Amino acid sequence: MRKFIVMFLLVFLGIFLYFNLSYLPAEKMISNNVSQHYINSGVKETGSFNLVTAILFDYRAFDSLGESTIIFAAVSGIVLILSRKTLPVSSHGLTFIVKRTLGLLTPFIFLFSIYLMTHGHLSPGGGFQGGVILATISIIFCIVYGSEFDQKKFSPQTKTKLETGGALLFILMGILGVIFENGFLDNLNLFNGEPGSLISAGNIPVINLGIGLKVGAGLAIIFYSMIQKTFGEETDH
Amino acid sequence: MIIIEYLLMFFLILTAFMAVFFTEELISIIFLSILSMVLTALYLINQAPDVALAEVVIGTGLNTAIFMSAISQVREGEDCHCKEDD
Amino acid sequence: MISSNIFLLILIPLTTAFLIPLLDLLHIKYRKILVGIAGILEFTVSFSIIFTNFEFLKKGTLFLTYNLGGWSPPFGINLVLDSLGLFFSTLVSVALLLITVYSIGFIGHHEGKYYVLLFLAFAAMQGVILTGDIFNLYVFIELLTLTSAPLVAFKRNRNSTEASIKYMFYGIIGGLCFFIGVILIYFSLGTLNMAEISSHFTELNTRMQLIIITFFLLSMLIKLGIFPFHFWLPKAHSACPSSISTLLSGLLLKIYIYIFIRIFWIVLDYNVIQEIGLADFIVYLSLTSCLLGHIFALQADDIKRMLAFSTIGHISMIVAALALNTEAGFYGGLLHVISHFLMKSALFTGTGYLLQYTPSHNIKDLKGVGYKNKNIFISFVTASLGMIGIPPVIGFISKWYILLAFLEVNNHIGATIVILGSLTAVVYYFRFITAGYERTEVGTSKKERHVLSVFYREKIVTMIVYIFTFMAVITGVSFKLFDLPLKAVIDVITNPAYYINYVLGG
Amino acid sequence: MIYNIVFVILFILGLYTVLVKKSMIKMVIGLNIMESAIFFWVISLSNTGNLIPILQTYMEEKAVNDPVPQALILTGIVIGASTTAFLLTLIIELKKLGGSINLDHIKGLSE
Repeated sequence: MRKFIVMFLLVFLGIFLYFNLSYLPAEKMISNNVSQHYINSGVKETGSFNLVTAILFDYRAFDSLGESTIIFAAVSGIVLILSRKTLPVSSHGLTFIVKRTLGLLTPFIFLFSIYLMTHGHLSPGGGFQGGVILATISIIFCIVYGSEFDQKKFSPQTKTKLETGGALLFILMGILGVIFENGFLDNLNLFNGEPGSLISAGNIPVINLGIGLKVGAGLAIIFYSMIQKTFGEETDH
Repeated sequence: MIIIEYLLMFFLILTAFMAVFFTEELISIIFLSILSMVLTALYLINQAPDVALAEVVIGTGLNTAIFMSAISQVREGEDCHCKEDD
Repeated sequence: MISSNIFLLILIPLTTAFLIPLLDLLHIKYRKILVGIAGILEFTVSFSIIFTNFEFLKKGTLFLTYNLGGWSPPFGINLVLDSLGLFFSTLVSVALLLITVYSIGFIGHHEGKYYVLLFLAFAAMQGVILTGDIFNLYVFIELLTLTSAPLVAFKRNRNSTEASIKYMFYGIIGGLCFFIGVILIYFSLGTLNMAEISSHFTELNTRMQLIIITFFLLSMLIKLGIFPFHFWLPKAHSACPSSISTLLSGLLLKIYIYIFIRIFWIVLDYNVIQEIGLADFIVYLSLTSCLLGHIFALQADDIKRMLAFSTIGHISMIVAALALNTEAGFYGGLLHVISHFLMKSALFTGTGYLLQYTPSHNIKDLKGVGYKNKNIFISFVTASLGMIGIPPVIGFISKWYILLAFLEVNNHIGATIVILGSLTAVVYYFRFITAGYERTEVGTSKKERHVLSVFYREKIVTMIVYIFTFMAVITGVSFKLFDLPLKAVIDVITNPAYYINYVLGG
Repeated sequence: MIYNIVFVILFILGLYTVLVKKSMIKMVIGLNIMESAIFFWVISLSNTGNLIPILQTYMEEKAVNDPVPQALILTGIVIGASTTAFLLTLIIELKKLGGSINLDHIKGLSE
């Protein structure tokens, strides 16, 4: 019965939504708006060919700081909730063939993630995407070799260091912007090469690298905490 | 191109319905990851390579892994079926 | 005034949160020193902003901006601190110091992650208050949800985990509604800057205005816990430790009230809402919610649940007073923001102390606590009298102004509900007060609950309770002190043109 | 417009899942579908038939798509992933604490 009431209400809501959305104006009301400005002078002002990266890490870099803080909050929350006395799950992993193949593949995955992070201003990609791929290395280690191996390779302390280090690098870049330039998170004239070369776009590659490490380590911690098997209540209170 | 886009949108809705109305949760999650793949293709058609890259690594890769690990631990009636070691 | 350092208000808690895990790898003892220093630093920065700009504050022309990344407003993200922002920002700074000190005395386990999440929540609150960009506001709202939900589940028993799941589901759906609103604004106007949205919003067609307002309203109703969407609130606010209840009930809902004011009065035009006819809807919905909150509080046997239901009643009352869109309404509503913050914080911190000496939260187990902990219970009684609306405490004054605001617009239903709420409050607070003073012969069994009480430091905790109660009484006597800042705040709310001119023109 | 239809269908489907389905995992799936619906809708609206917002040479005058919605959606995707991960963690924790993750067995959540 409840199901049908909800369904009826939702159909009503859908019709309301559809008919009102069709009034969405085709043209934006402010004619000389921000996106026009970004397209026309984005490359000149930031030195980044990829306009999405230019927006994410220069014009609206504060959003990216908030976004990486959200991942940090999620990691802290997950570790808080799942931080019982834990032992790593020791699945023995998959077969020899898979292990061997993955051993050959891992450097390339790593290379790809570093490529995505450092070429964020030139091609699609950036810190977030590269970071997630970095995290998948850890995830694949957990699945293929068992999580004990993963823990040996990257201990939780290392991951924590990488995570907070990446975030602090971002904030440091912001503070350097206050000292040397006009404001917090201002683009430094650190690498002011010709736009289009790898060493260009101010500190956008540095921020990308910081965010990549932060996101990668954070998501690896999340996955690692979630697959752990817990043993009883903790004893420290 | 427009036909491919319409087809993909049809698949998008189809996979969403599959993900919702299958009772087995594992299948739902597989359909969710297929939905993510379809969405990636749609983003590419709509000229958004950055978003497509993010969707493919997060939606298809990470989300599926997290959902799988969650499901393996919360299945009704059975404990975490990871092997104990001591 | 352009190159002010208001970004420090966000940066200090944020950097502290990032530093805590690194410091934990060194030694655990440095952590408490760091959080203490950060709390004092934030307080100092906040008050130095007030004192250095006191003349502008007196004239009511306080506007501080900061352009992040050096980009001028429509292109980058800018931080704006006007009188309205300063009012809430000071509230957050005071609360940060007091809640941090209370936590040092109160929380005994998993402190590392606790302080990280607490400081991230404070950074998010300052971010919400300062930001001048609507998408940035969405990011900070999500950050608020994602930092407060783990804190709700902090006790890690079944009840609190369920509460946290419920809180997350409501929070995410509220956030998505907000996101749709932001997207609709971007696609119809082509900007994300609040001042620019504000100057062009009235030119949109009516249907677009209606749907944008609907989505923002839906989001705010969910986040504020107004009647049809209040189900998450009592459970979330009662399942966590008292320091977090103080944060959620005393402070977090006020931040959502700030967003409510900022969105509906400054970013969107409230006259449009009145023309559509949604203003009356908001008033009567929140009045219904107010009445229901007080009635539900009657049947709650759990003391923290009772306080949470009373929060629903008071927050709805504030929203109803604000939605009247008169100066008296703003005055009463904003004064009640302060008074509810002080009294609810006093009640929750005091309750947290009292519950250390009782076996459970239930009213049956509270019998005789008034004799065991005399001073704390007296401050509990004082704060409850304020909640009811008895003269020396500030609760009386703010309720009085709200009542006057309702009578001014001849809204007799509203006035009746405010009085009825107070009368109901008499019943449910006195249930607990009489239970506290009930003589019991078996009350000698000192069965302490060992939930949090390992590093439990009594002196710090009691000091904070006394400070909150003392402030509630002192501000009640000298409430004219708030006359000047409140006038400045009302000036900002009723004249969005100042905001637009200052951000875009100056 | 077809994008609006797809958006409304997916959004309502996700909301239906959250409101009606009893399994919490299904509810999280519903939230994910709602988020995907919004992201798809925004990206489709931002496509005005021009090129991708990555310029190839310096100071180029070229008609490209609006890059702002793409940046916003990129942010949104990351936020959505974090919230999903946290919600699933809570569900695992609830199961481990002996609770049921089926809403039929929890009276508190559907009151």
